[in-house]
Amino acid sequence: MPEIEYKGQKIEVDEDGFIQDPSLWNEELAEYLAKTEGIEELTEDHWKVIRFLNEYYHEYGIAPMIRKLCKETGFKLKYIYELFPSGPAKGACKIAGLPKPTGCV
Amino acid sequence: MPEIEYKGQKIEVDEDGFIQDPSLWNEELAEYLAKTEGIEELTEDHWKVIRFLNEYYHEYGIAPMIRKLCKETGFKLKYIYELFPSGPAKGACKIAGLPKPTGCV
Amino acid sequence: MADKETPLLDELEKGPWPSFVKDMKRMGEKNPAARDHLRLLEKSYEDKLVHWKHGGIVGVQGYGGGVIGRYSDMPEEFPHVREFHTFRVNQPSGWFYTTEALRKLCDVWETYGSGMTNFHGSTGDVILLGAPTENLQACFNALSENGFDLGGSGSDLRTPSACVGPARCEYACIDTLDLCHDLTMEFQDEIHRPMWPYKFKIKIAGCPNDCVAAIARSDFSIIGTWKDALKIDQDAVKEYAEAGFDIQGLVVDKCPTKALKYEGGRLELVPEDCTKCMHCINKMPKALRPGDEKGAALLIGGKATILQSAFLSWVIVPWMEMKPPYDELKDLLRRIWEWWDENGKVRERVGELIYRLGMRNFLKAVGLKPVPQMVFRPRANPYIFWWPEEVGKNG
Amino acid sequence: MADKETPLLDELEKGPWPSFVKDMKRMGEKNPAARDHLRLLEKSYEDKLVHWKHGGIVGVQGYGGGVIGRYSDMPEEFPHVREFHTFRVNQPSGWFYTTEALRKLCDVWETYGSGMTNFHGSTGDVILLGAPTENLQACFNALSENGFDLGGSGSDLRTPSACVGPARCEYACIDTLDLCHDLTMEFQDEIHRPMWPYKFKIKIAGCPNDCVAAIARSDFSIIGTWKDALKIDQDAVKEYAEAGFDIQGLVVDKCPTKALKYEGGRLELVPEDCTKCMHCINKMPKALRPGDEKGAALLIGGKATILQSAFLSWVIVPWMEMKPPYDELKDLLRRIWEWWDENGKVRERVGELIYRLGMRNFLKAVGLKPVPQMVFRPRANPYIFWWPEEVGKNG
Amino acid sequence: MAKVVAKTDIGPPHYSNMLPPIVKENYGKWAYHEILTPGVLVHVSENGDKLYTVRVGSPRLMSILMVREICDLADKYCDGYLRFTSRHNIEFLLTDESKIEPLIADLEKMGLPVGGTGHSASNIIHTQGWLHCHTAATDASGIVKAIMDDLYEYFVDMKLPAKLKVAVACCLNMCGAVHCSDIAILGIHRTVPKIDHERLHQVCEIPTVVASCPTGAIRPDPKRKSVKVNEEKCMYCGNCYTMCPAMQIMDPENDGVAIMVGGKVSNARTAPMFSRLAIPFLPNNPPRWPEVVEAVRNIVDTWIRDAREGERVGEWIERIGWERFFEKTGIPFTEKHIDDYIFSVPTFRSTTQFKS
Amino acid sequence: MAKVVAKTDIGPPHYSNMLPPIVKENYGKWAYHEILTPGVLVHVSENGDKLYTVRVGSPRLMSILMVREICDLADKYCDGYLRFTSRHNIEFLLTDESKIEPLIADLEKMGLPVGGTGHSASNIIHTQGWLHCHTAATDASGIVKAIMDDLYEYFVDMKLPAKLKVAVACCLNMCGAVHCSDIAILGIHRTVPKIDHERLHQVCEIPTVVASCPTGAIRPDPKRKSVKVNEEKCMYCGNCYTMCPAMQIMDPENDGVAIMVGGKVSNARTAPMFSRLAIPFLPNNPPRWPEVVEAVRNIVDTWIRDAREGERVGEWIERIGWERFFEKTGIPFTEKHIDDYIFSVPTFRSTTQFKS
Ligand code: SRM
Ligand code: SRM
Ligand code: SRM
Ligand code: SRM
Ligand code: SF4
Ligand code: SF4
Ligand code: SF4
Ligand code: SF4
Ligand code: SF4
Ligand code: SF4
Ligand code: SF4
Ligand code: SF4
Repeated sequence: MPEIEYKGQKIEVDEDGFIQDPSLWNEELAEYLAKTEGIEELTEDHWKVIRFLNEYYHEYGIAPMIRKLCKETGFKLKYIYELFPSGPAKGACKIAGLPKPTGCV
Repeated sequence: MPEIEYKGQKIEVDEDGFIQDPSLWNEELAEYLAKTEGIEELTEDHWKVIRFLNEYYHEYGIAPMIRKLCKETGFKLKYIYELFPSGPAKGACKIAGLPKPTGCV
Repeated sequence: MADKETPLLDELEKGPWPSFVKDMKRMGEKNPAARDHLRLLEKSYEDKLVHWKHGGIVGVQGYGGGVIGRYSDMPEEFPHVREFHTFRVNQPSGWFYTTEALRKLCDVWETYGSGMTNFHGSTGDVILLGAPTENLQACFNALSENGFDLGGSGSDLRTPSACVGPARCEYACIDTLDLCHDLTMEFQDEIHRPMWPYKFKIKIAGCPNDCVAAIARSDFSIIGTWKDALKIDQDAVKEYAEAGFDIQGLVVDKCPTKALKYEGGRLELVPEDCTKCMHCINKMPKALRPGDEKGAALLIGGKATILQSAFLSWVIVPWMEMKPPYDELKDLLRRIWEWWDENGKVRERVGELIYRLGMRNFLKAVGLKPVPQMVFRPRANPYIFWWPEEVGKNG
Repeated sequence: MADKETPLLDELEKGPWPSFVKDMKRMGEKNPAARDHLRLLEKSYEDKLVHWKHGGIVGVQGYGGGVIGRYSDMPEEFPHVREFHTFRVNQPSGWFYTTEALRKLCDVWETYGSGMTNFHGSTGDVILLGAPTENLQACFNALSENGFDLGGSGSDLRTPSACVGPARCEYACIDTLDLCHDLTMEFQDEIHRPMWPYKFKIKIAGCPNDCVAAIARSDFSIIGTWKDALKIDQDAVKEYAEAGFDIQGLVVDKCPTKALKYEGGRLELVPEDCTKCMHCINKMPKALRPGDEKGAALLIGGKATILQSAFLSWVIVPWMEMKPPYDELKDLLRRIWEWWDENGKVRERVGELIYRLGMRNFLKAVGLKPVPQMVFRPRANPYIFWWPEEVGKNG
Repeated sequence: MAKVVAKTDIGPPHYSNMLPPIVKENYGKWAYHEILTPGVLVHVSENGDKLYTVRVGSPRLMSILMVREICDLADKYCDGYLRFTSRHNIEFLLTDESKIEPLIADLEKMGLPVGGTGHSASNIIHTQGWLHCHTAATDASGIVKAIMDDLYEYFVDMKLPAKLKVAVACCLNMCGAVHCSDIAILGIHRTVPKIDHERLHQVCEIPTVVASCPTGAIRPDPKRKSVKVNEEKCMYCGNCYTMCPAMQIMDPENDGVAIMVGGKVSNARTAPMFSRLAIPFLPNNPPRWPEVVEAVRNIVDTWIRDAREGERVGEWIERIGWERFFEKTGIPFTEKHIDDYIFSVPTFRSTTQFKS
Repeated sequence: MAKVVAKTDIGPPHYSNMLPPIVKENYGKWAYHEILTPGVLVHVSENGDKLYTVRVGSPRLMSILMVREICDLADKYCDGYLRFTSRHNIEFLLTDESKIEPLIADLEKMGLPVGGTGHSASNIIHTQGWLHCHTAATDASGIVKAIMDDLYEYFVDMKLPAKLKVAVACCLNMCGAVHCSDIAILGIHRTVPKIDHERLHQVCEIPTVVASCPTGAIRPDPKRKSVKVNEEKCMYCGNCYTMCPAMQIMDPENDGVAIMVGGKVSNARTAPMFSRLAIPFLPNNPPRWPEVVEAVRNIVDTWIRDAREGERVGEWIERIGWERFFEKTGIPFTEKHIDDYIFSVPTFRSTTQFKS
């Protein structure tokens, strides 16, 4: 299992860079993960997405559907791709510390 | 709505003699109701059936299925008809203070 | 009876079909219950609403079924139908009667009931319509004295019924009347003392024409059929042809499996293609007959629409010999009931239980061998279950 | 490549059908990933077990799909397939290519990937099999520079595909290639940025022969058909007859609706009985042709077995004209997606949603008029829903 | 309550005591039959004996007065034997061909029609309705009388393309053969049950009520010790009412009748088939339900015009296609015709084969 | 990660740039076609132009080396144009009839078969299998090779009763046309998933896993922060594994192959039909799956012997009846053939019409 070094702490991630233990997630780690997705700085709009994802996940145990994400953040999907070029699943969910999305590819 | 007079108290029953408020049921009332079904005296075996029905109803909110009744009391259905000539539904359930059985006739 | 009492129903005295209103009026003149019955019906016609209360549970000693309780919701206005329970009286096999027997029934019902009847209810019983609670036991006693017994109601075995069969039909492959009577007698307890999750109906048809609608209306359908080739009398075929009957168009072309050929005045069968649908026999009864190896197909699950849709019965035994004492059949029935009673939910018909738990569990429990005749076609999905003993240890 | 490396797979070099093993070996000599790929497959043949890890989520900037992530579970032993992701490259309509275009694809894949491909995947894309994560973006850039784009994957619109249609088929009732390209271009966003409950597939067949298996494999099937009578050239019919072709047996008798008659050397159609099945046209392409009033039937719901059984698509629009810019069609698609996206659960295909919520809700929401062509037959149950506005106040 | 308890479990009279001698003698030995005239059959046995049957239409709902009159006729012409059919007709069983005419003449006097054989409309299989049942959404006997008055000519003659089996059931319980009849008339509700919350917990088992709902529309409402209904999921089947009097489903304004067509039971030619929805709703219009009578007549007339010799209603429709059925009868097709229950998907047309 | 971001959403190349001139000129104007020899079609346009197509079997899984070789041939014979079919065959498009023979000779040298038209067995529609997928219960390419080696004669000739469409899918996801093919080979699991309880809550969404199970066999196990499986309800579909890597479904000892038959897609004659279970299980026996090859061959042989001209496998079976199919092929019928999923009831034989 690969690891990332972050603030001296070793954190297990999978090959795709998703952290393996969601409980280790925090906002600073998010900033670190963002860099792995090519995002230099997390703006307020980024945070809006990340927080919504993280909170939704902790409330319902699942990632929200994209329609929900767009509705709740008020962002068009295109804009979310601008914020997270690798998209909501690979990009935003990873940064928000959610388990890796599965299912239909 | 018909009524029966029992120990000076008026208790609502329907046309078939089922009491309308199950919470009014008690063992003495059961003895009274038994008479309306042509049972002069309630033996221990009668009580076994009546108590099982009443307890089952209070636990699950429904009358047990006949198979269950036979299994739990250890009585054959024929014997239950000997105890309650009008049968488990019309006879025993009424005496045990259950709501009138509905459904398929 | 006052003329203006039932103005709406009076309209139904008109027209060529026999009028139940006329008849009820006649009865009403002799019996106040019959009169109130008609008046109450008039009230329903006015209100477009039924005027019977929900439910009713009445009966006779020793039985859990056979009487349907019914109370009017307007007892003050219609006092004679305040209590108006019906008897389901078990008909003789095939609905044959002597007038003597029928007159006895009438006499009993004149004494204890409204005088109104149904010949017959759709399960097959004689329905005696409307008696007060206090008359029930006496009426039953009188029926019993006159040789009649009650049929089923509630969660029990319902009165079996059968087509006219060998009594008057050349197509009968089994003795429907004897089988019906035999099962009825064997299962008196099951008919009279409800003990199952729900009702269970048996209907017996002598051949695939199914003149009792067994396949549609019974949980367990016994339908006569045959195994070998149907029989053709070529001389009689010629007679049909000479009489101008269109054998090719009305018979051969309509055979569902194209098992027939009509050539050179001869009607030829490819026996292994025939699915015994009866069509050709029906059309040419003088020339064609079922084969010699007669028996019955057994089907399960037929019922009306509540809850999981209507089911037509489906084949579980493609062929069983049907000879007294019918032990193989009775054993099978008992195994089915045992499984259903053990596993069924309240008000779950046996067909619905099979749907829920799967045929594999049913067949295994009752010990039937799976055969392709059980299905129109095999499963289209790959969702196959395996018994633990069929597969090696996981990993 | 060492001879003993893949003894099991070597068996697949034998036999007349072209051997992928031979081909992979050749490629393996040039590309270590292709070699490890074959070795890993050999390992699976030994173990009877897949040696890819679950899942994988990789991609290129700006897209949510088009690349399938894949990692070997034995990265040490097979280092060159440690990361082995596939591209789904959107094929040109009808799978037509110039060799120039194909060679470009090969060149890109030589540079960035394993050199192994599928022409094509079963949705229709070119599949480029196996590239490491670090090459993905560069590979995509190169594809894009060479005029290729990615197809769909994930919960999005999957790459539409179409039969050869008017490009080489006399039966085509619609311009499958143009329609396929037009829809693909119109819905680039829907293809590249998953946003729905699950995948959605569109397939386009030029006529009811359905040479892309649209009805079985697409949520939305567009199948060309016609409205008026098919066309018969009686002279050509004669030619078939003269050539000894059995018109009665192979054509007329097999018409599912018996809409044809062959008498006196003429083939006659009862137009209102024809259900446009194509059979007669298929058998006599020189004599019969679809009618003039051409368009398409639209069907919804087709899919494989997960979860609620496989569905074949069913008719929702019996006939729509198919002319650019296809606005009516596009509007309908958008309304369907809107309803599905709003109501669907995670991983619920549109057909399953319609099953769950009922056609009435679907038709109302997307504004389609119910017509009998939508069903084989009407409901057999009486469980009819009524909209509140259709009934008076309760009581 | 009567004190003398009767003998129980004696079962029905043995059929053999009910059979006329000719039947006993030829039991299982019938060779063939013919229909002599509408309603009159002859069965010929292997040894040449002939049994004549006169089939007579009956309202099924009969007083003992009428039953006795029928017995009088059976005594006069049939040595005291008779039977009823599985469709509730009366059958007089004669051995003497010459008695057929006089019997028919007597029946005519009584107003009883002879017919129902071969390609005719037999008696309507029906149920209790307002006459005796508690869940009826319509009446049965009245509709039956109105329809049979209208179809009378087809009972007493054999001029239909095939047999015509009509059924009536007065509620969704379908106590009859409504689900498999050529034409079926079915009482339906169209509004959500009204819950009597006060009474419910006293007279009903809440788990049973919840379980009774086929669509899962009923949920417990513990606060009220009652249940609540999700109105969008309710399709008014009335099954909760069957289980619980406090779930009142009757609604005079909105109850009425649906018409289904194309069912059959016999295995001849096609496998048995369900009846399918033709008309989702017609109003309850007692005493003669003119809309229902007219609708049935329209279907019958269209069938007569269009069917081929020997085609039952369902076979005719399957041949021409349901799209043509709706066209030819002029009955509008609506979303209500499209199944949305458990087995819906296989009824959706998953082919481009259809008639435009 | 590469820094230059590509142009997105350009879509596929426009097809018109890929069409040979003769196709462009006769686009939508084709009049009829003929099959000249197996694998060789001619399409004639309204103005008399002729387009020859040579159809070539392909393993689908191809290296760029092979693709380039094919391009070489297309350059040599077809002015640099070619296409692939919906069943993954290669089609060379020629205008010059005289080039057909030399092309075929070159193809022969390369070991590529010409055929797949008309009444032949075309290429097998298949999927990834062990080659690239993570849920595979069997391989695809290997089985395909083994079967096509065996059915080779039917690809290069047109001696079958009708078209034969075979499909392979390596797991229940059925990425192919397994559910509607004349003969379909399907990878199946047969044991309950093994749960990695440690990992599950870290890498999977529990509600999603629970919801993924079609039979409701999965329940949350809050104590372990995991799930549990009701083994009796599990039918090994693997859908939970798709949603969650901690639900390991692969089982080398028990995974294998099922065979389904009788599906079709076209609307010709019959409506499209699903394939249906013929053989519930055959073992995974790489590299050549002899049991599977033999089973397919047996079905094909029986069909050839018994079918009438023009009858697809499913049409043949529907004519003779499934009872005869099992008899004639000698395949045992078991309880596993009887559906027990959502739409089971309509598949049960509700008629006495069957062959004994
Ligand atoms: C009397 C009779 C109708 C008639 O006029 O002929 C009848 C009358 C009733 N039926 Fe029935 N059923 C009658 C034959 C049928 C049949 C036909 C048959 O048996 O051939 C069916 C369809 C076949 C079947 O069993 O599915 C039938 C299917 C039902 C059902 C729905 C069962 C289902 O699973 O779909 C119910 C509802 C229930 O059981 O609660 C029902 C319930 C009832 C009840 C008891 C009403 C109720 O909700 O509790 C009716 C009592 C009416 C009354 O007050 O007299 N009745 N019922 C028939 C019995 C007469 C007899 O014994 O001969
Ligand atoms: C590559 C391809 C198979 C092939 O070798 O041709 C494929 C491969 C996969 N399919 Fe598929 N499907 C492919 C066409 C299909 C088709 C056929 C079609 O599109 O015409 C189907 C049946 C039609 C349908 O959509 O229902 C199909 C039905 C599925 C399903 C089941 C969906 C269902 O609702 O029943 C899954 C499961 C899922 O979505 O999680 C699935 C999932 C998958 C996954 C992503 C595996 C998974 O569990 O996540 C496979 C990735 C394999 C890999 O590692 O490369 N694939 N999949 C096909 C796509 C190539 C392309 O883009 O051209
Ligand atoms: C008397 C009766 C049996 C009984 O035990 O009571 C009976 C008697 C005969 N039936 Fe029947 N059937 C009787 C109800 C039925 C039913 C059940 C029903 O209607 O509810 C059916 C199934 C109905 C359905 O399919 O929906 C039925 C389907 C048949 C058929 C098949 C018709 C078809 O082609 O679909 C035949 C064969 C024929 O008539 O050609 C048949 C043939 C016969 C024959 C000719 C048998 C014979 O050789 O004696 C009898 C005289 C028929 C006639 O009326 O022309 N009988 N027959 C029933 C008379 C009912 C009535 O009063 O109308
Ligand atoms: C090239 C291709 C279309 C494409 O865009 O790639 C194609 C081309 C033709 N098809 Fe097809 N069909 C093609 C896949 C299909 C499919 C899809 C599939 O196989 O997955 C089907 C539906 C299969 C099914 O029903 O399961 C299909 C069902 C037909 C039929 C109907 C056959 C039937 O009777 O059931 C015809 C008519 C006929 O052949 O008589 C047909 C007829 C034709 C004709 C004759 C049309 C024409 O006039 O050009 C073409 C040559 C047929 C031949 O091979 O003899 N084509 N055809 C596909 C070749 C696939 C291959 O390489 O084998
Ligand atoms: S079911 Fe057969 S045996 Fe019975 S009466 Fe009808 S035709 Fe005769
Ligand atoms: S009984 Fe039916 S299937 Fe058999 S030959 Fe006669 S018509 Fe055909
Ligand atoms: S679907 Fe029709 S139009 Fe398209 S290639 Fe096939 S036969 Fe031609
Ligand atoms: S297209 Fe099909 S339905 Fe129409 S006439 Fe031809 S064969 Fe018959
Ligand atoms: S159909 Fe309904 S209303 Fe009529 S008798 Fe049966 S249960 Fe009662
Ligand atoms: S009427 Fe039927 S659907 Fe409506 S709540 Fe009652 S049981 Fe449920
Ligand atoms: S069928 Fe299954 S194993 Fe094969 S490619 Fe599709 S998802 Fe993967
Ligand atoms: S394999 Fe399928 S049936 Fe079994 S638990 Fe997983 S999802 Fe459920």
